[in-house]
Amino acid sequence: MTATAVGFYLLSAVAVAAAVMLVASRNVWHAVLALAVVSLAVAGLMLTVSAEFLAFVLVLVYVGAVVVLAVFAILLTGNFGRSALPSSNELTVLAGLTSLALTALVAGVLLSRPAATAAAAGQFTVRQLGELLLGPFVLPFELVSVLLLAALIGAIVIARGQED
Amino acid sequence: MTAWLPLLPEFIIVACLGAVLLADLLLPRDRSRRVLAGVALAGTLLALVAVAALPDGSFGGVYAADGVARLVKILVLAALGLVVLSAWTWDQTWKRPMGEFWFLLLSAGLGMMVLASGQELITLYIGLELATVPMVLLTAYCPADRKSAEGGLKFLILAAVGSGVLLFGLSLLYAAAGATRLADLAQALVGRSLEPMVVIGLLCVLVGLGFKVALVPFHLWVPDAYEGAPTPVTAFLSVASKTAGFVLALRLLAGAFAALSREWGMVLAVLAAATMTLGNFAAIPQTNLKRLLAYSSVAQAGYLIMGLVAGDTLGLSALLYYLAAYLPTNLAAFAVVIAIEQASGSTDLAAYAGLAQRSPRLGLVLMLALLSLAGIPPLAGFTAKFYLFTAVFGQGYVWLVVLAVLNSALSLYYYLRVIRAVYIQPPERLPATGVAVAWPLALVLTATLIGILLLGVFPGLVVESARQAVQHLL
Amino acid sequence: MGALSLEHYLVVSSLLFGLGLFGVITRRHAVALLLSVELIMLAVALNFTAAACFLGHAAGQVFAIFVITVAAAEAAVGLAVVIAIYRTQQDADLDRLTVLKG
Amino acid sequence: MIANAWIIPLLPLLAAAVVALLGRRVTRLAGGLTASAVFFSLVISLKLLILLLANPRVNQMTWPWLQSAGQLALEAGLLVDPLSAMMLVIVSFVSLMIQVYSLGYMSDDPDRPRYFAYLSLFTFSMLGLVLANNLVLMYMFWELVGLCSYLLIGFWYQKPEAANAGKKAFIVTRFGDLGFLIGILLIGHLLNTFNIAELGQAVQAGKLTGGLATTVALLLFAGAVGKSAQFPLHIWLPDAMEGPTPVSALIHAATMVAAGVFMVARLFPLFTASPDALTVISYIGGGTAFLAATMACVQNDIKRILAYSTVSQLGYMMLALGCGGYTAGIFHLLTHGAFKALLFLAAGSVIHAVHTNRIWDMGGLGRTMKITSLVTLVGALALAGVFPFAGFFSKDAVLLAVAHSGRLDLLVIGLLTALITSFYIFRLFFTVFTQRPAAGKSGHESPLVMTLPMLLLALISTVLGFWAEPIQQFLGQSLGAAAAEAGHDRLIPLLAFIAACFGFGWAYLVYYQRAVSAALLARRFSWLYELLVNQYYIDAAYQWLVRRLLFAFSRVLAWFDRNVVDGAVNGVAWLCRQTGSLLRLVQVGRLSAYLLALVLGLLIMAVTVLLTQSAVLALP
Amino acid sequence: MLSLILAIPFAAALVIMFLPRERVTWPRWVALAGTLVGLAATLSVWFRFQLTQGFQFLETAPLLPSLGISYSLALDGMGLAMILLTAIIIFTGVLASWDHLERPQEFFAMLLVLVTGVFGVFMARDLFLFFLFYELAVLPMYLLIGIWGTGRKEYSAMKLTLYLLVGSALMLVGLLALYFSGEGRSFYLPDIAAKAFTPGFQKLFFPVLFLGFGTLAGFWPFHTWSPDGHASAPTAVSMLHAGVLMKLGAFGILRIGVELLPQGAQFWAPWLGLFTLVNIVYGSLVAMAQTDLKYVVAYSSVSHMGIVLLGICTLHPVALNGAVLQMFSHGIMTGLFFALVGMVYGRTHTRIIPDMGGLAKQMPFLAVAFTVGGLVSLGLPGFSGFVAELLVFMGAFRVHPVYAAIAVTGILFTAIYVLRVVQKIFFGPVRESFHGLTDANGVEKTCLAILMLVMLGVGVYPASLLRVINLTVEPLTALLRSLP
Repeated sequence: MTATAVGFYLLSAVAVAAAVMLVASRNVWHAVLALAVVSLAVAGLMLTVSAEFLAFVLVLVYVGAVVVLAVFAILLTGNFGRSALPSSNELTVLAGLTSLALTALVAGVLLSRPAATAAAAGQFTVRQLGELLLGPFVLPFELVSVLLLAALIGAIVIARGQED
Repeated sequence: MTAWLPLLPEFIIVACLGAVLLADLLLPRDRSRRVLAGVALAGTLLALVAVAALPDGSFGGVYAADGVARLVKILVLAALGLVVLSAWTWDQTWKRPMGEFWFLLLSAGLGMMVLASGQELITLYIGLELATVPMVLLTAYCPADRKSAEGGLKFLILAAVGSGVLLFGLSLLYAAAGATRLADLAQALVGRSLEPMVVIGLLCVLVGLGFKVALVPFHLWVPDAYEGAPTPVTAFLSVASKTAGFVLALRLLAGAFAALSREWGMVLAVLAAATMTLGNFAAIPQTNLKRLLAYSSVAQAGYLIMGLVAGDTLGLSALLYYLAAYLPTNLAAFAVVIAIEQASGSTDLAAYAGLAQRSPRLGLVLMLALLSLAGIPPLAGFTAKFYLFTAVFGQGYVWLVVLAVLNSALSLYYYLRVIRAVYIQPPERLPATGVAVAWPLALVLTATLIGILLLGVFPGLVVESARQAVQHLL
Repeated sequence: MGALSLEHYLVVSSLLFGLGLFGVITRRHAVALLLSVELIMLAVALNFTAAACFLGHAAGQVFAIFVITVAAAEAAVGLAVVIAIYRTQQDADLDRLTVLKG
Repeated sequence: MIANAWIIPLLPLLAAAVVALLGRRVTRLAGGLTASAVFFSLVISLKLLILLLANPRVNQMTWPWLQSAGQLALEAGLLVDPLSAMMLVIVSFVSLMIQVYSLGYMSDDPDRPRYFAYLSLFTFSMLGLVLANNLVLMYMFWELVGLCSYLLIGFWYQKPEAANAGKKAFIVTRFGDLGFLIGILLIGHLLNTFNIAELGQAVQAGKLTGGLATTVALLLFAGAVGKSAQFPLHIWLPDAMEGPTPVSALIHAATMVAAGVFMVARLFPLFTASPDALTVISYIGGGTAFLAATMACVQNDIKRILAYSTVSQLGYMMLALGCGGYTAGIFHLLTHGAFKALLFLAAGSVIHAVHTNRIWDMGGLGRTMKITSLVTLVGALALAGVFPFAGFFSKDAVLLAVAHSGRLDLLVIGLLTALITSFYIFRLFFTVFTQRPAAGKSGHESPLVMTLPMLLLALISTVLGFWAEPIQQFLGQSLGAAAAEAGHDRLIPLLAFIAACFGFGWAYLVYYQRAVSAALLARRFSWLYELLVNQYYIDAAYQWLVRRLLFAFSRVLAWFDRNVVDGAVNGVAWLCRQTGSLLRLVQVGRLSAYLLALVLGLLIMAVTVLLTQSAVLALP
Repeated sequence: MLSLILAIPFAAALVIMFLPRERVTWPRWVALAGTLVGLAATLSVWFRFQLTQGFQFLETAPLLPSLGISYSLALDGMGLAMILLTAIIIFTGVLASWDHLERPQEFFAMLLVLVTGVFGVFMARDLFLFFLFYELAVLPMYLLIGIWGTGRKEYSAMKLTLYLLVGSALMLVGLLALYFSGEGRSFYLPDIAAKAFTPGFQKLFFPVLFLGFGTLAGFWPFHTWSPDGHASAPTAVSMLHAGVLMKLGAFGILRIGVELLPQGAQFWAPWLGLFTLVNIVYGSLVAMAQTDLKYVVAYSSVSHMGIVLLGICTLHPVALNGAVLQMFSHGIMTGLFFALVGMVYGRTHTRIIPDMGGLAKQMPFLAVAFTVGGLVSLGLPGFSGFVAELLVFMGAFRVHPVYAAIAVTGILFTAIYVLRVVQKIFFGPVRESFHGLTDANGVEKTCLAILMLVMLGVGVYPASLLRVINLTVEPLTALLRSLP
């Protein structure tokens, strides 16, 4: 078992455990924390396939942006006292069974699949990715800026509420 | 430079976005801000002209301006223009800033145009998000209204989960096929329909598409979002979003996943049956016209998806024609809803009592729109349904056609309930002087009415180009 | 336990995906729910990244970048809507959000 | 001349149309107009008869009426032969008499145009019926005759009894017509022709025999049973008295009831093809004759007595026809037409004078109404069959035919009926004309316009019998050689005469001399009296059938339609609405439920598709 | 020319919609003018029609070539008879609605739209067009009944519309099956007729088409929309509906069902014929138990349409001729009836039979007309109904003597209820409450007189119509005879 493999299993375990915490914790702060952990673990997993740039972006966006936004949201909704909402509702059992079955199915399908690709074949540099982004994928790249702008403008206008 | 030419319509919209943003900053906060609407409308019309005028072309193999794209973009832009006109005077009703509204509307339109042309998964995905996120924001645009905020949140979360599932499916398919271009995907997937991972990926994609076009059981956001959203937004959602969703489904299923057509054909046939049936049944007890139309649009999605089930030239061109027919029809209905909402502040069926006697023209438009939805000749909906059912029948789905025609008859039940309120019941809440209709809305009513009649009587206007476009595609 | 294959990554992400789905169904706190959505997006991003590496096809990583970006945008929009709802209802319990039904 | 026969029915039709269209504008002229039309018809009919007397043969003329794919060509055609010529004369003559009489009788009625239009239409229908050369055309006129009787019986529509009686007449006869129509259809199916002459040839060629022939004959006869008021469809005729009296005369003498007898005579070759059918006809005829005569004995309404008498006499005719006495039957029809018209007109005259129908409210009218009483006596004698009046000869011919056929039982019934006939008619005569006048009912003689027709009819009733032989011979030529000639017999007329005398004597004792109390008799034979007064409970049985059975059944069906057939429809609608309300509950409004549905949907889809795939793979 | 017939009522409807609202009498004049011109156009077609088999006045233009849809109109004998019927009924229908109610603009406009659909069905030579006009003819009914009806109008209107559309749903399935069976994709009727449908196909789809069309023709047990619908509808609509619309169903069965699927028809006809007997006898018996005048007439329509359907089910040429003639005859007759019911109701304000009586005194003309209608209904010779029924019975007798014998009893029951109704309404003593009521006015008299004269004319000289109808029946018969 290579170091990569060890890292993979370790990080996977962390990611899954944190994810469980995310969906099961009673405290919303714990959930935020769990998301940060999952993000980091997944970033680590990305590193195991040498996708350093992706890992970087992931940490930057998830830990740097999403988590911060979530913290702000929790603070803004003034929910310190009631952050410990019941973590789940009465659909839990049904939801659990369904999700479990689905996950088992998907995982089972994946596991039963002949491992067609045995080794990581491609490592891409930031430059390569940048060329792609400005080459064939320039259009989505441009569009995503429109999307972000729209999301920003919209988020502000909605969050600001109805002033008059 | 010429390489970018096929993107001209999109650029026009982007330029228009900038113009709206700029004007919003510069203009004083008074009624002159209706200029913004004018800007949006002008941009839309310009883009429409560009779409219609440009020849076929493509951009880097990831973006195609082909016949299907042209047709769908015309529909989206037409819807956009008509919705801009319908929302023209809503600054008074809403008391909300309109600059951002036009911006979001236009960007959603842009996303839909991208969906129409995208030839590659990433582009399509961004287009999808661009078409969805602004719509979510527009749905929640009046958060002081509990319904708007709630509808927006439900829409948002379901949209996010839906696109998450879609993405997960795409990622599996990508893992299986190693391609993001639709053409490459199609090639890579040939003969792999029995691979379980591919199947799972496909089904995840179907869920995402099902969410977007509102197939049962992924339709549950539709009634809530439609009812919650400001009515012009609902109108846009019901027409343009649906059109974009269907063209996405067409591109993916008939294009990229053509090799898996047996799988998705089977699933979609069942979903179509469930969708039209549930949509129609659930519409029966509704008392709010917006909600009723929401369920009706669910049912319509059930009919529409049959075009994909048929999957051949006839079926896909029927799908496009149906979308074209659906556009003026549904917009006409919503235009009347808007007019009544502005006059009485309600979208309850009770507010429509005696409309035909107070405002005969509004009553007539609403009746024709609903009858067209029900598929009554000589209106657009009839010809479209006939064409669609013919196509589906031709592919051997006789049971589905039987179910669909029975559903059409059933749907008439609740449409007639509305018509009953409009024509038969005596006026109660409507002002005796009739319902005042501002000129932009009057324009919408006229245009959609003409569309309903024209497309019904001269189906050849759209059908031929749809056929050619689809033939080219397959 | 052989060498790592793509399937390993796919399985992990499918676990995350499943947990995310479980989370979106069961979480009543709006923010927590949005975090579960982010979990799903994480799973997807991992899938694309891993697949790109194993297939040697860079587009998958580009896809992952877009997914991460859009996920952030969605989070922003979602949180804005949550805040807006909180303004009117002083409550973040999603199960009490049932004005619209039937 | 013969080619112009179509003018005969057309004249009354035109008159009817003119009067109907002009309506109240010709109130005064209406009667004159229609009567003159009938007069011209009579003139032409007479010329026709004379022509045929000189040269008795069968003439036909046809016009195409409709053609249909499937080798069906119907034509409108006339058949002029001795039978129809004779009938034309009698119909138009009696009609004329009655129209003239009506000029006086109806002189006060503001609705005269309608009345005369109906009368004229009636005449037209009957003339058309007589002339029709094929079954379809015959059926058409047959129905028109029924219609006219409906209209005329219900002429005073504001009287509920009159309206009811008209309806009853139409429906009861239509019941028989049903059989007639089915018979016609069956003939068309079997022989592929409706032409009467061709039918005769086909039957003689043996194309229709055995059970089918009997079926056809009986179905056709059903029509005659209805129209000619034979048992068991005779119930409409007594009620038909609610119409104006001249109408009764017309119905009883020359049009409606004659139609049935005429039809049997016209289609006689068909009937002869089935001896069984003839037997049935003769027994129904005989039975009707007897039953109706007995019922006539206990009636109190002068017109009802005459009505039952008509039923009885029609039974005679049927009896004769059933026994093969073709000419005898028709001849009796002729004489009966004359004397029954006479009796009715006389009765009308009486009613006109005393404004009542009850014979017990009359009495002693012989003193004030000399002419009327005289003609009534003539009519009564004719009806009773007293020499030398016409009835004697025709009844004699009927009984001869019966005797000739060898059915002694029927002969006895015939003779018994003759006795009873004589009794009831003199019961009437004595009660009305000879007894003490009832208080305030002295009466007065009718005007000339009414008495003249009566006198003319009386004359004919008296003398017609002397031409019995030539007329019968002439009529027989319609059938060609097939006419069976009854031989002469001295015994039968004697027996009939004795029976008539007995009847007369009995009536004389009871109602003139009052030697025997009628009331006592009624009490002594109360069961019989009850039975007769209630018309053997036949009417009641029909009432029960229609009210209790038919209407109840129709109400049950209506309930079924409303609640079961339509209930199923409404049930489906209800189910749809309920389903809608139920499905509405799916939309609980909770986000978590929506998401669950999404995930569950995905799971189910995945499982189903994968299972299906593996199932398909597992297939060989 | 045929397009003109189609366009005239539609144009009139458009004109009416754009009339100034305050001019309440203008719509009826426009409607009258439109229907009169339409009648004139129809008559001109009638006189220019050549007495030859096959279709005439063909007009065709591509509508949707990719699907094989064309705008094709043509007429044969049966179609000609039917458009004549339609033109007469709508003209008299406008007359019968002369002193109309509120919202005349919408009323006449919708009435004329409906008639456009009816004309279209009778002239269509393309299945798509046929279906289009068929539905167009059904739908305005909803509002016409819902707005201007009486009694449980909304319920009836809804039931009628949905019922008929479910029927047309079945029909559509059948039409599509015809389109897709065999080679060639065309909705043009001659193209479809040229296809050789397999016996199995014919047996499968004939009942589908029959039931689809049969629903509109009042086929038992799918008839219950008609009594409620007819009873609730305003006069002119009842006239049109019972008079013409129900004929669309029978017309469709002949034109589409029997002509295109003769073997299927041959296979199913005896069984379907059994149901038509139920129609005839059951319809008349149920009519007997009704107390509402309109329900009586409506159930009588069910019964009479049973005769039409029986005629079709015999597949015998004579009966087919009779069936088409009966369509015409019943159309006129029931038009007359409903016009009369409307006029009587307009005066007495009741339709409950026991509440009426003695009206002949106040309204002699109406009484006469009603009696005439009743007589036609019970098959009195001299009127059109007799000839039609006689032909049906004659044909039926050659094929199913027992059916025919049972069917004939229906006319007896008809006689019973018709005469009962006539008596109860018009005869008997005059009632105090009806003093001062007037007889028909000039417009009403014109309307009734036209209808009565048509019935009389056809009854006295049926060849006038029959030779035209025969032109359709003869080739059909030849087709049926050529079957194995």
